[in-house]
Amino acid sequence: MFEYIVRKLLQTIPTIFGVALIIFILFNLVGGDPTYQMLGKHANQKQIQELRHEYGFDQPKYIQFVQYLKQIVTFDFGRSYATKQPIGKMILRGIGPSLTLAIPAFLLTTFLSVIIGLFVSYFRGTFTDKSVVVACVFGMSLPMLAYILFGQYFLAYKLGWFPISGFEVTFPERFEYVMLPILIWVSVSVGYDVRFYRTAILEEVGQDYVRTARAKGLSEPRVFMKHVLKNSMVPILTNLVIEIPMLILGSFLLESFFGIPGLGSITIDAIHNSDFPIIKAMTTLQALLFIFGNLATDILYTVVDPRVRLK
Amino acid sequence: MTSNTGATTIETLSEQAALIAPKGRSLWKDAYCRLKKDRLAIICFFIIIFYALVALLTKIGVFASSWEDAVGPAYQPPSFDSIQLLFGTDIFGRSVFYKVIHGTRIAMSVGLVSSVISIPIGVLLGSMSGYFGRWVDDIVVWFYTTLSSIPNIMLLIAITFVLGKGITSIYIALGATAWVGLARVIRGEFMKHKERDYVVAAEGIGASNVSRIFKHILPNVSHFIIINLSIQFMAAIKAEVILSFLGLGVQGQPSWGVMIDDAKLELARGVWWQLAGATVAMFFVVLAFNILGDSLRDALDPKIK
Amino acid sequence: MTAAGIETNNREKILEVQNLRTSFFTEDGEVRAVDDVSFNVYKGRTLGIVGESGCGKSVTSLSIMRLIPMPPGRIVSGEIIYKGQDLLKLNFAQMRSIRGNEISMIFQEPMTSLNPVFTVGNQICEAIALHQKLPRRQVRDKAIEMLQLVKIPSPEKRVDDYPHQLSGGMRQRVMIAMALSCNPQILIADEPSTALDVTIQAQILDLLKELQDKVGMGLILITHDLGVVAEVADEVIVMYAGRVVEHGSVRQIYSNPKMPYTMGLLNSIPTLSRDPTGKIKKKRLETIPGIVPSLLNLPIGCRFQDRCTYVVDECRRVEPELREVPSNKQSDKLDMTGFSHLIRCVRDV
Amino acid sequence: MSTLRRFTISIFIGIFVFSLIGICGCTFKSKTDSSNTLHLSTPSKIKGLDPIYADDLYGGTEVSRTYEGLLQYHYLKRPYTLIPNIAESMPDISKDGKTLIFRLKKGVLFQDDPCFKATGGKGREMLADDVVYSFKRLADPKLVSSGWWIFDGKIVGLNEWREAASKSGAADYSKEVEGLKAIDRYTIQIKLIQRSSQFIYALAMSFTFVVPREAVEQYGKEFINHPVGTGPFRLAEYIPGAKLVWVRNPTYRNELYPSEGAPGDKEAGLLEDAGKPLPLADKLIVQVFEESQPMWLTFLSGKLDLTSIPKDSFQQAITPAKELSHDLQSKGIRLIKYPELDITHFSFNMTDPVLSKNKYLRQAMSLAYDEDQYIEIFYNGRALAAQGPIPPGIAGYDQDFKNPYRQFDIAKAKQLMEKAGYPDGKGLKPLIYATLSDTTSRQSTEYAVKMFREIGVKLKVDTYSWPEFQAVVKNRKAQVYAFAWGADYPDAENFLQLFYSKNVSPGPNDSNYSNPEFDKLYESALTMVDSPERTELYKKMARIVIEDCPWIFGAHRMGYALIQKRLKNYKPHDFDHGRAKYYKIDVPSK
Repeated sequence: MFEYIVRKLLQTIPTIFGVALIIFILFNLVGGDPTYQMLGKHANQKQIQELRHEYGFDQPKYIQFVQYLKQIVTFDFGRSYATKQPIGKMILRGIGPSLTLAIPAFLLTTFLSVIIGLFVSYFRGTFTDKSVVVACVFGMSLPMLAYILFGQYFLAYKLGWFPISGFEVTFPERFEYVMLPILIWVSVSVGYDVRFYRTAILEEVGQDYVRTARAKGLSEPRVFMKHVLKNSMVPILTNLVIEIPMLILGSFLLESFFGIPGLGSITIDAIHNSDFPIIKAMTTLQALLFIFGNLATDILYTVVDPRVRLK
Repeated sequence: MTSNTGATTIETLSEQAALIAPKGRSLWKDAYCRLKKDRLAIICFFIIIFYALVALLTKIGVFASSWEDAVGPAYQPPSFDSIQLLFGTDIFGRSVFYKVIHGTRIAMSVGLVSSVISIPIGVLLGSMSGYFGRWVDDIVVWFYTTLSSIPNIMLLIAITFVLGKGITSIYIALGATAWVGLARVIRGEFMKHKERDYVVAAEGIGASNVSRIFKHILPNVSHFIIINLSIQFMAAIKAEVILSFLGLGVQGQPSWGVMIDDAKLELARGVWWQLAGATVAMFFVVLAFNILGDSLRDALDPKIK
Repeated sequence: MTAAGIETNNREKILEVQNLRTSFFTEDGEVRAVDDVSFNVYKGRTLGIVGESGCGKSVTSLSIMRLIPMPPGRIVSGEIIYKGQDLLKLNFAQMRSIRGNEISMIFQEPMTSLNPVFTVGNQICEAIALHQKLPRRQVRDKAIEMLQLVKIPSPEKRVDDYPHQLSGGMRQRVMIAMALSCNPQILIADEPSTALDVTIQAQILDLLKELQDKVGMGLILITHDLGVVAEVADEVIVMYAGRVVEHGSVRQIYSNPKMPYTMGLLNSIPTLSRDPTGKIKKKRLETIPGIVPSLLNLPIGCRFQDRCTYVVDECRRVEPELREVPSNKQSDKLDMTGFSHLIRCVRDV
Repeated sequence: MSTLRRFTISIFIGIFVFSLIGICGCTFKSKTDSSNTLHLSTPSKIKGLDPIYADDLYGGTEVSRTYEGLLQYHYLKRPYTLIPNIAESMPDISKDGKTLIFRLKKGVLFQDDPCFKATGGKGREMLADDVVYSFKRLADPKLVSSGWWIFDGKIVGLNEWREAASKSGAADYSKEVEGLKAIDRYTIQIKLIQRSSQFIYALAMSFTFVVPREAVEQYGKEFINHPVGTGPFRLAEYIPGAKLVWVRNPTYRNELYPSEGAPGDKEAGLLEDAGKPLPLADKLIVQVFEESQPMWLTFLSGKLDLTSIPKDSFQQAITPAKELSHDLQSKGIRLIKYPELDITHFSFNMTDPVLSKNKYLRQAMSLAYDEDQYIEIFYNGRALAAQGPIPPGIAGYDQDFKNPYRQFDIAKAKQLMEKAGYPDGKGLKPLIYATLSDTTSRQSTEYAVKMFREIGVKLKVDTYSWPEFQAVVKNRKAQVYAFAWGADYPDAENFLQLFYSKNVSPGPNDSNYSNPEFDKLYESALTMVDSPERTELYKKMARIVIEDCPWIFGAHRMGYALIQKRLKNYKPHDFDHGRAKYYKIDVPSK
């Protein structure tokens, strides 16, 4: 197991290098020049020289790339152009609120979609199956922005069930503020997951071992919960990995509309202000998360399915 | 037990077999028959055709070409007294109904062109890496793993930074990032099919690599392309909304994303029709693609008979 | 038409299937997979059900276990009497207490019939724990004991193996162990050896026979292989297109088959017989012309008419009833098994 | 289906959890806060709380809650007049106007903070050295402050100090600067290179607020998030990007509410708390709203005491309420409108070959742009069409002057197009028009495109994010672009400097206008004190610019604020960001 992990980690290096290269090319060579924004209304030529020197914009590109690689390794992305705050600290501050929103939403979505997936696969072909699938498709077809606008206006303002916006750091109140965003996130993503898991489970239901389990006298729920579920864990895990990057970035709409100072809203500001260090940091963070997420899933596969050997 | 002479039995056998067994149907004809029975899929198919028609006609300029002219006072609520005012008016008094129709054209063109870009790339790279394997496979896999580990939104933003704002850069941005899913599927299928007997047999009779890929294997995996097309189309339409929210969307002409982005300022003051118009229009076509994609997958997937 | 089923033999009748009808309701219409099948199962005796694939033998077994997927399938009518109860009237909970406990079943494909992600022991213990209230420790011992019973080497180690670590034969033995773990009254074996190669096939069949003598359960053996039936079964039913076409003891069916379809089947078995000079006689294989009629549009009259060489006009008019073969020969009388010999053919015998 | 019982139960668990979230959401009762707490909002993320980086309106507002400068604006008097803040009195200015001497108030303490190790965490007294240190810090090249322009080339020896610092790589704060000296513990002497009547305004801007050296050195990089000032409030809680909570600074000096104001203030009840010690409110909760819908809904639900539409986004956001709707008035919500010292405008890039030489084209476009309709759509009629570069409310504004090129007249515009050589726009390549990508800018662009199309002028629209937009304008890559300018101090010079040829891009003169005659008048006005002659000069300069049309003058926006019933003493003010100390919560009427 251990050498497998080491080998896999070594394999991630070319991917990380590839990601860094693409991000660098896209953002550095091409992005806008932040000097004017940083100097405000009254810039003059001399100040611009000083600034370019200070931030190293005047260095040749490949040195900047090496610096960027160093940043990835040391995880110190320097300072944001707009707020002059050290980015590492900003990320640490942003992770808390982001995960307060993302983790419960992610767990609830997965829990619900697996349960509904099982329920629908049990009733496959019947009216409930068709109606649940169509309902899921309904849920998927609306853009997230529409959900947010309507949700905030009706649920938060008109009915007053939830706070309209804002965030609280202390523990109990914190969840009040993320309640509505979680509700919106879940109702948007449950649809997609249910359909995905339904196909995965239906794939398993037709297998012979299910018939054997029934022949043993097991009740339907037990057959589904124990036998079918464990077998469909592999496709379920694959889907979860794809959603990991969404954990942080996927909620940038929710964060900016509900005033949650998470990584998503930091990224949005960075995009609006062409604040490249933050965009680079966030994209790199996302990419690393995705790569290690993949690694974790490969290992989890062996736990879930003994046939999978760590070759 | 009388047994007639060997020779005759064979002929009668094949004749009878021909009579009784259902005519051999290709995957596509079989899928077509199955789809014909699925009423829901038919409805969705016609919805998509209707949207495509509207998009085409607006392109030619048959309707909604005058979306820019003011038809009434600003923010007039929907009323039935004229077709233009069906969905009310926006901040400049322009007809929201015309803007929705114009948005259809944008959405369908975004979906179509980005698919036209991404599908050939996906098929080409997928088939090459699946078929040839070894270093070709490693490069392609490295490329698309790298590309897919960068969050999609950031990639779209970066590319639109590079190409400047506007619809062409959306086409290219979506096209350049959407081929990954198809490439992965096609690669998997090619790896499976290249060892299949019919391919080895084709090699036996001297078929070259290229013909094996395109003449033999590709037709057997082409149903994945259709399934992916429906997903890709839908994803493109939704991506356009996010891009417009970030200000990187279509410039100078109305699209659903732009209308929804406008709505974020208007809903608070009770102007709901622009948001409702765009969302409803988008909802039906995305719904249609979803359902059609599903029934296509069920109809075309040989396993689920 | 009820089977005669005279209790002439000295065995106790444990299962009685009467006029079982199971059909599948597809868009194209009702497919009567099992059409008015009746038979009995006796303690310690083996009933062989033979027929080409698609003749309804597996559907019959699944109907007994009530494992027919609903929709589209449904048991239309008939009775399955077991210990005085009609299994078709039981509710789900009662039926579940019978499955695996009183009547259990093994399947054809050992490679896929075991759940790949659970250890073999876990799957056996599950059956035991479900039906018998035993403390955990004992459940595991019982499982190991069962593995020993089915002659799996070093069962203590094997119990923690995963299915993919065992060979086809081994897995079929595990299936048998699992099925017999709660010493059921009846074991239904649906083509248990078909997927295995010949040598393993023989071992599995001997094992079944041996266990039957030891445990005394009734065995229903479903196969398309006449050789297997001849070896293992006491009583045989030949099925064709959902109907029982011949029913009798092994000796009656093999030594003097009356139904043209059965005769056709018997003739198509490749036999390695040597001519007097010791050279292997090469005989041209005989085949039954044509194929099984589609259950959707069955011909009027006898279902075998298109392929039967003795076909007469009457065969095309009305489907013959299952009738008893008037046996005048002394040898039949002495048939120890006491089974009557029934056929569904108008041919005068 | 009894065997399904357990199975459906698990489904109900799922649905139950889902609705649990909904229900326990309603337990969230909108807690109305009855304590003496002010709920305010800010439309954009606060970049940090360090005075030298507070270059935007919102950063300045938050910084001025805890930091203070030598001078401040009188809260009520109009036109705006400077009064001492931590200075004891207005400065003594030498005859030649080049030397200013400030005496500090005694006993002004920094708020208590662990960084004051010498006094065991107790806030020490603020001295002249602190003022010198803070001004030098603004000049430190390493810190790259965007406020350096207010001292650049103005104080004797400071530029040289800055040069030395950037060459040696580190700023030496102990080195003496000729024009910036602490004569004794409470006196500061500033020597200017040349007389400037505008310099004094700089001492009321947030860039020059006084910071303690100990805090800067102890907190280093984190100083931006850990303010230590002498002001009325101290930072209690700071969730960057979401919320700031300020509480009363116990060691704040005894500052009183002004007892006299502008005419009409007494009747408006603005002098009720005259003489009361400041700050009147105990606590300030400032919530960040990036999108206007959540801000507006929070205000309507009563959990926000004051909302004003973001001024800094130069395209004023569309006002949520067309008119103050009836139910708002019934809740006692008041709408206050006030002219802002700013001007929106289109700029022509005067270095562009097509536009620079063709005055008629510029004048034609100016005539073709209907400002009144724009004001109606975008500001609900709440703005004043600008006739020239100088907004109303400061000396130099010409009350009854009508700019001949800003009276919407298509026919005249078409004639001018012919005179410009492009009848109906034929032969004129589409003009490159740069704009921002936010929603309001997109809508304003659509309006502009429609307007200029009438006279055949087509626009090629390129949208950019804010920094990119600035880069494009400063590098003179676009031909036409929309901009706005908010006054830094109440003096027409702040607007006229936008046409001074020495300020061309990348300086504030973004239209790169240069006219020697204008420059001569500008330089002579610079050294004059506020007097009728100078105002005459300002008007003359305005006339030159109006004739040359480097800009299409837009509008002087009317800021507007909606105030809940419980908030008292609110008076709009263009510069004094620290005005929260004057607000009062009328608790009983909650």
